[in-house]
Amino acid sequence: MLEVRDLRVSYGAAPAVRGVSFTLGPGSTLGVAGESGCGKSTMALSLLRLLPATARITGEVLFKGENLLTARWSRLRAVRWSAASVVFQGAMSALNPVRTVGDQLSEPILLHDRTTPKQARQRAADLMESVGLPPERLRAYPHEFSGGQRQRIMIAMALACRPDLIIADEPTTALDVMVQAQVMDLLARLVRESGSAVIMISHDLSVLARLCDTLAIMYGGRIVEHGPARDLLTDPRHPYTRALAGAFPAIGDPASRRNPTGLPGDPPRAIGDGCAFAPRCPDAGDACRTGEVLLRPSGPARSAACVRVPEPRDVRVPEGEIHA
Amino acid sequence: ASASAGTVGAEPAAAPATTLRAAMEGSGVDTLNPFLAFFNGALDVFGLVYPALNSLDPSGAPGPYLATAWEPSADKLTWTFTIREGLTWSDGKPITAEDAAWTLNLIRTDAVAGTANGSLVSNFAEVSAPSPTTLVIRTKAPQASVPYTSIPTTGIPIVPKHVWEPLAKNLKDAKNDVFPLVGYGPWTLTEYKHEQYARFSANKKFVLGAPGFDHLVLQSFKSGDAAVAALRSGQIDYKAGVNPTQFAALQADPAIAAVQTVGNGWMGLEINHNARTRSGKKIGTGHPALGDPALRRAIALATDKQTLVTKVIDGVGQLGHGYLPPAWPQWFWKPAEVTPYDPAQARKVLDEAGYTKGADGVRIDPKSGRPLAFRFGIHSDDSADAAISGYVVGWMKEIGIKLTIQSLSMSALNSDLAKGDWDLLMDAWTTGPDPTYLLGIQSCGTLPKDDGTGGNTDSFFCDAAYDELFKKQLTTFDQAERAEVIGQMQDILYKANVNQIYYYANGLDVARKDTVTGLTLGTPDASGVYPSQTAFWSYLKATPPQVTKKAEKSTNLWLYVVIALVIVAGGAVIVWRRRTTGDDRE
Amino acid sequence: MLEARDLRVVYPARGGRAPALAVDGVNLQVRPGEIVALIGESGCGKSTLARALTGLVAPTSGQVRYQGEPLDPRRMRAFRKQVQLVLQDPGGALNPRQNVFDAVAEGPRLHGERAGLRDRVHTALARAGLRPPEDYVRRHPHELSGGQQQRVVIAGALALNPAVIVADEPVASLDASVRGEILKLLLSLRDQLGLSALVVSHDLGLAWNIADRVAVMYLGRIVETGTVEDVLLRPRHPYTRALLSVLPESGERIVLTGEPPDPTRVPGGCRFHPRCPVRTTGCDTVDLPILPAADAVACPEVTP
Amino acid sequence: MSRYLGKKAAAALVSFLVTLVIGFVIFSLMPADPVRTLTRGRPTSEEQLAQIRIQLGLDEPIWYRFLTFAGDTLRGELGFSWQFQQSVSSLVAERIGPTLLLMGTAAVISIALGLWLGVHSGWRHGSLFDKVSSGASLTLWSVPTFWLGMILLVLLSGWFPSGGMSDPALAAAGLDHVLDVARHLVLPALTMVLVVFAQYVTVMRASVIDELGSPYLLTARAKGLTDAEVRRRHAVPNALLPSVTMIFMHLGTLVTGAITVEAVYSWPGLGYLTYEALKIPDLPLLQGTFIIFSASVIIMNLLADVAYRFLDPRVRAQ
Amino acid sequence: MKRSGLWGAAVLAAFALLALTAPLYIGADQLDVVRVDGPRLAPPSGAYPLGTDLAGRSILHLVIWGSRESLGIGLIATALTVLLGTAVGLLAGHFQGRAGQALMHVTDWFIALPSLPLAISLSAVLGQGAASITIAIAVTSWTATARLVRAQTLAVTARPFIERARALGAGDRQVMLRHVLPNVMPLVLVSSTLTVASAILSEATLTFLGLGDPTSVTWGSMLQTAFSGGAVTAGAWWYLMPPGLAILLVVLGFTLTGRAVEHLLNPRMVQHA
Ligand SMILES: Nc1ncnc2c1ncn2[C@@H]1O[C@H](COP(=O)(O)OP(=O)(O)OP(=O)(O)O)[C@@H](O)[C@H]1O
Ligand SMILES: Nc1ncnc2c1ncn2[C@@H]1O[C@H](COP(=O)(O)OP(=O)(O)OP(=O)(O)O)[C@@H](O)[C@H]1O
Ligand SMILES: [Mg+2]
Ligand SMILES: [Mg+2]
Repeated sequence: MLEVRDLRVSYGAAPAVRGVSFTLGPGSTLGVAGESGCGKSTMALSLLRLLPATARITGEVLFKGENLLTARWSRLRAVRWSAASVVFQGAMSALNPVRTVGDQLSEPILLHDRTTPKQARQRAADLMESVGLPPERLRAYPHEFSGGQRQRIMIAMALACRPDLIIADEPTTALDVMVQAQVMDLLARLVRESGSAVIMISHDLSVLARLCDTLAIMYGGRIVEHGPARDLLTDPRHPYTRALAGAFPAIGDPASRRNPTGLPGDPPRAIGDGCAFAPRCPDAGDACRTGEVLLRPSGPARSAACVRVPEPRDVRVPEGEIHA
Repeated sequence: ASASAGTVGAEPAAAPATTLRAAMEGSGVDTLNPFLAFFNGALDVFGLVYPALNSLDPSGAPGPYLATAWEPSADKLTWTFTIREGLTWSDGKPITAEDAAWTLNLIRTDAVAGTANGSLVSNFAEVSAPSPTTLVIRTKAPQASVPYTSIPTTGIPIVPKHVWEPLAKNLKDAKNDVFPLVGYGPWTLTEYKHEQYARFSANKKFVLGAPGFDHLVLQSFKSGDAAVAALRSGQIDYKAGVNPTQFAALQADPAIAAVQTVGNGWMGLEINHNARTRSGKKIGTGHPALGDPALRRAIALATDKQTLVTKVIDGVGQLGHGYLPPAWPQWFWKPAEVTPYDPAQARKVLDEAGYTKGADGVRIDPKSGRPLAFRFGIHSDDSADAAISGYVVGWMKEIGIKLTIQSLSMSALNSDLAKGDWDLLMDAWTTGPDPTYLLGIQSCGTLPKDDGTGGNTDSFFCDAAYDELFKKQLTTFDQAERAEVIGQMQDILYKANVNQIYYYANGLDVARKDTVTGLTLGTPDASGVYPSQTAFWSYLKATPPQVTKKAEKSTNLWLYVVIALVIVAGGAVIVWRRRTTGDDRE
Repeated sequence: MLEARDLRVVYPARGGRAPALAVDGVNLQVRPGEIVALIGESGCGKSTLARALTGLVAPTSGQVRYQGEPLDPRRMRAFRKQVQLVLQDPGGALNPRQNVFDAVAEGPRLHGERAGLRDRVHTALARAGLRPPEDYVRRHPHELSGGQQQRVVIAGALALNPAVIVADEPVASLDASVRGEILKLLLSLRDQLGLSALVVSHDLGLAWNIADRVAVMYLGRIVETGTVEDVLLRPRHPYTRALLSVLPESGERIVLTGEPPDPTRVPGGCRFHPRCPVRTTGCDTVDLPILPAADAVACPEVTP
Repeated sequence: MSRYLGKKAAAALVSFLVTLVIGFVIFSLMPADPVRTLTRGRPTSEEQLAQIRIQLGLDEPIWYRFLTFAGDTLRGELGFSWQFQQSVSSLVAERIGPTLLLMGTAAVISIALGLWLGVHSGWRHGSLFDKVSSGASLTLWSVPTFWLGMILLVLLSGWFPSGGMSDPALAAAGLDHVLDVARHLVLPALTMVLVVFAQYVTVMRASVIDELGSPYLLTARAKGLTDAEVRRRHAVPNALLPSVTMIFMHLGTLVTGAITVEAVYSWPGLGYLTYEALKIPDLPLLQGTFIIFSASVIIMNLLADVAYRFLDPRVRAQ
Repeated sequence: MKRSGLWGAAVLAAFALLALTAPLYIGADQLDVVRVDGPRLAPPSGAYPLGTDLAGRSILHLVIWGSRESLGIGLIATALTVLLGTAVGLLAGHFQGRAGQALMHVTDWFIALPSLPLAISLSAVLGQGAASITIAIAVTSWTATARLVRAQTLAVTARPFIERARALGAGDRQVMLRHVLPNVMPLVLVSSTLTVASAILSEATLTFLGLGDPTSVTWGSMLQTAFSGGAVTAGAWWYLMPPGLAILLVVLGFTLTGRAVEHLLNPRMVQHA
């Protein structure tokens, strides 16, 4: 359904996404993890060309066969929300503070489904109920809701036009642990019911593991490891994935008791030659510092961009291609 | 005077009504209450709408108006005015001597009523009207200027007793704003918007001749340039009193008649020479050296009045000498020996008087040991003051006198003046045909009392011989003789050098040639003219030109054009935007 | 060493709202050489407690004691030398116009200890893991990564040779990969310098990573304290259990319903009762006593 | 809400009282003997001068003057003008209409123009449109109002009346009168608009730019709204919020901007009255206009608070 | 933005240079009405590139000379404004208790006073002249700085590094001088360029209304003389334009420079630009 080929985005001269490719089937869920600034949001937003005008995007984004990167704006606008919607990071500010929730919920319905305002209201009320909020509160303003409720409204809004794809950019990051659990459970249920495909972004691996079938780990604008969620967590192949997994210790695991693990060094600012991770990599070699390191298969249905990863068999996935 | 369709008034619509439009006198109208008003704009209006006992003839002497004849008695203490019969106020009630007597008595006896004009009747002992046509004024002392007491504009306007009597109790709050005003004069005030305009219709039955226009409008402009622009664009027909720069510019305009009338005022310098009270007590912080006549003469010698005339008023005026301005030729006086512009002589005078130069080139007063450094007060709102001060400072510097300019508001200046807290001051006066008041300012009686009140002096001048002559001129009923006495007074002043008259600026009047003729515009030679709108003559005699322009098309045409343009442009913008936002990118 | 006794902090009412009972009766003790983790949901009063313990917020009632002595406002300066605060956002905690040297030297300077300043700063930087210090002293905060900034803040605290560090969410704003390194630093400071520490966090994993004891806080009160192993592996209070259950590894999830608590509207009885999955009658009426500083749990429903 | 209003109104009242005190203090410090100024060289006797002083109340002790002043002001009496021999209140009442007309026209046009330009400049900041409109507004903002007035007077006085508010030769009623006043209004209003609209452009532009980064705009775009729809439905209502306060505050200053414009064009309003009062200076009148101007600024600030309160749902509820 | 800022700075530099060096090439006798012998109100010519004024002085010389006082008043008034405003704002922002609130109330009262009428009244009271205009401007404009500084002080005080400084043992004075002030100052400097701009405009306006010293040479007084001397009627554009343009250029110069510097200092704006 969605096929991304060699997507590259740069802001002015600074590259933010440096060649990302993946495909996503209908109803499947892809989790994207990585630390701050590695290009997750940029990648996600570029799919619908929602980036500011300063961003230059190249590559291909084939959505149901149509390249969204070259589509006319009017066509693109038709796709937006009706076929692919977005749940943004921080619903506090992703909802317009001066318009009622009801207005904002029915806005895309009116726009895309060409319904009467009354029908749109009705649908909005249904949506509110489906996320566990009383429909009377459609007349309320965003600030009258708590953070968790706002995020639920955002999710309801994303489902408004029954899209085929939902892009969720850190939907629970700003929330409290308990609320986060509430929202994630809700999201998982709704996605299951609606059958939409989901791209879910987070820097918290544990959150992704609950919801997603497949995980992609990004570092320095690239996908450095990719594969089934469970496998990636229990048996990370890329050293960065390993460090990331280690940052969320399992309570009761004696290995991490009084023994926090982390990576020395800092996230990259400017990316030079070679593997972006090489400067922090505990076991980087010379090859890592000079040559490009591309994704290579690292197990059943998984791949990693590390020279140390043993290539299981001779089956080579075409360069940089992954399938979810 | 656009002959626009006269929708105002109830005249028959046979001939289109004509309107003369003039700029209101610059100061504007302070109040329409004739007992309280001081501003020239208001006095102008009263001159047009209220009668007076006398008018002014072209020589500046009293002429007939309500009174047809006026005679002093043998003892010079009683004046008898014969009042015209058959005149009526604009509300139809007859005008009688009783109206005049009531008005003058009210001013004489009531402090509030005397606010504006009390001084004119302060010498009156009694005013009575033995018959409707006879008015008798008894004065305390002989007073030659009685026929000047009630003249249009500068004198006391006579008001209808039947209208004002009920108001007399609370005169202070009488606004006099019921239109048309009940009065009598060449015009009737029909409408008045404070600080905007006054609108009059002609009194076609006016006893001294019917006005040439049907309506008169005086429009208020605070900026002279706005008024001039209005004149150029035909919004108004006449403006009195433009400044020399505007005058020069308008002279070049063929559509406009720019005429000078001889000046009725002077611009000059006051010198604080020994400020003191009536009892002779010294007051104030004036520089003691200014009491020295030699120093004052040196200042006069070092002043190049001709340059001031040329540079400051662009040559449109006369060099100043005597205390009374040339507009009133009967009193005009020229010194036998004119103090020349002679800085060398000035230096010599100073040297001889012992003012030696100090290290910084400023002379030292040998008596007080203080340098000749003076404060020089100027009116902050008067551009002529500022211009003149630049020259004076320069000239004084050349003879070793240092002046520091202090620019003060009128009110601050006046408050300093009475206290004697000043050295040199720019000053200006205008006067009507009766010089008594202006001459009186220089008499000893105007010095402040010991408690600081009661002062009405300019330079603290006080001279026994002068005071003697002042009394004499009041009792001299023959004009030639009286002029002789007044000439002697001016001579004393001239020689004292306490108020040095720089120049008499000409009145500069401008009028449109195409819309008005017959305005009494003067010529600068002073003979037989009414300076600007003296009395009501100018507006009375003005007529529309024979060949009036075709009535203007709708003056609003272009407005519609502009509105249309705006709409079209707005529409275009909207259409353009609709087009371009079809597939807008982000 | 550092101790809170029946501590209460009430923020006065503002803009029509009721006063906020941010800390509402807390006994807590940090013993020498011990790392205590203070865990709780957002808004439960953790930061307020931390500020009160460092003397930045005056307690409404109760006491802060240091080495057995109640805190004396007149001897605050001396106290400040001993107890240091490390804040959540290292970027904000550094004055953008000061370079690293000045930032670290600020403490000693404020206390008039100018002798050997350079060495002191360099040692502190080196201890905080910024080696060699010469490379860093001239830099300004914006020239440092988040992890480095946090190290500078810690170095600033170390420069005064404190005995206790109170760290308010020291890693919350840092990237996951950097987090471990900072925690390691805190551990090593305890091991090498014998520092005590109170670490405030909402992350149970952090407690597991470094702490000796844990205190779980809910709506201004501590509901459970004990050793890390006791509390995290054998949680007794229903709130602690719920917190642990939503972690990914855990089996059955107890997702609490209802909104996060609001300190301006503290419910009567047990504060947790509106959201408590095991509540019984009486929970909403019977006020619970304040927990002592010793290991304890504030739920009558669980047997000790 | 009403509590809030009450509080704000009380604060405004306090401000006003302080203004009264400041006003009085300033004006009673002024050395002035207006009497001779007022008589303007007319023949006046000593008794007359004394009489005028009594009429003007100049002989009262200062504390008495303050009490009278404060009491009168609170009763709506602003004293008695020295030069016009009339109560200041009645003068103000006479002049407030023209000022409101001029200010109202100028305000409406400049707000509309300024906001429109500001929204579009901000929305496409850095574009040619933005450069031209910000450049023009910055330049015009840097122009002294009275100078612009003079220049326009030189350039356009042939086409539009150069002074006053109406042509007295025309009837003072009917459509012709309205058009006539409109004609007179053109130059002064144009001057005001040109100088003032820049402030609104700047405020609104900055406001819009502030909103540009807001995630809710991204949401709106992601919903498939067109650029113009995003701007109109989402950006502008939000950007207006912070601007409203500024707009009202500027309105307060706009009123005082009237002084020079009215002086240049002889517009018979409050500003012109101030200008006239200044020449003497006619202290009661100056004091009166000062109080009126202060009151209008205070009221505008109050309105700004209220409007903000009303427009922003986030604070409206409280 | 950057380029316009450079232009602004260049214009300012040019004016500053002209103003400072004016005494080198404009002698006293070229401005002294007694000594000059130029024609009255003559249009521009070879001898008088910008024409002459009513007294026959070269308008070019007057404009250059006028910059000295106009700029001087603007700068001094701004210095007073910044001093007063920063002190009040800093104290009001730092001491958030009753004292600070009281201070802020005072500021609010002043803000409620309309600046032009207040300035008019003040300089009417203080008497004509540059000094009273300067004071009047300062008294009416310090509130804006105070507000800005207070807001900024509050913002800075809310930042964690202040808390850290307190935790390290810093007192009020140290916090204010070492941490708050350095972080507030850049913004104050930026805003002060805008204050200079409005001070110069105010000076011109007050002088135009007749509150200045009519004998001094400033741009405002030149315009006032031109206006009252009938230059509008005479169509003496060469008398009206130069002082007005000079004001415009300088004000614009300060504004542009100020905005450019603000951009440099405010990274958030840079992001958007
Ligand atoms: N509008 C922009 N202009 C310039 N650079 C940008 C812009 N937005 C993002 N970047 C840069 O692009 C890179 C990737 O940013 P992005 O927002 O995609 O990261 P992210 O992985 O989503 O981070 P986070 O977890 O913090 O949301 C970063 O280095 C960021 O600084
Ligand atoms: N200065 C203050 N004035 C009034 N109320 C405050 C103040 N600071 C905090 N509060 C309130 O006190 C309560 C506790 O705040 P505190 O910052 O201690 O919580 P926290 O547990 O640290 O939360 P978080 O995890 O979000 O940092 C919160 O509800 C907060 O709204
Ligand atoms: Mg992101
Ligand atoms: Mg906190």
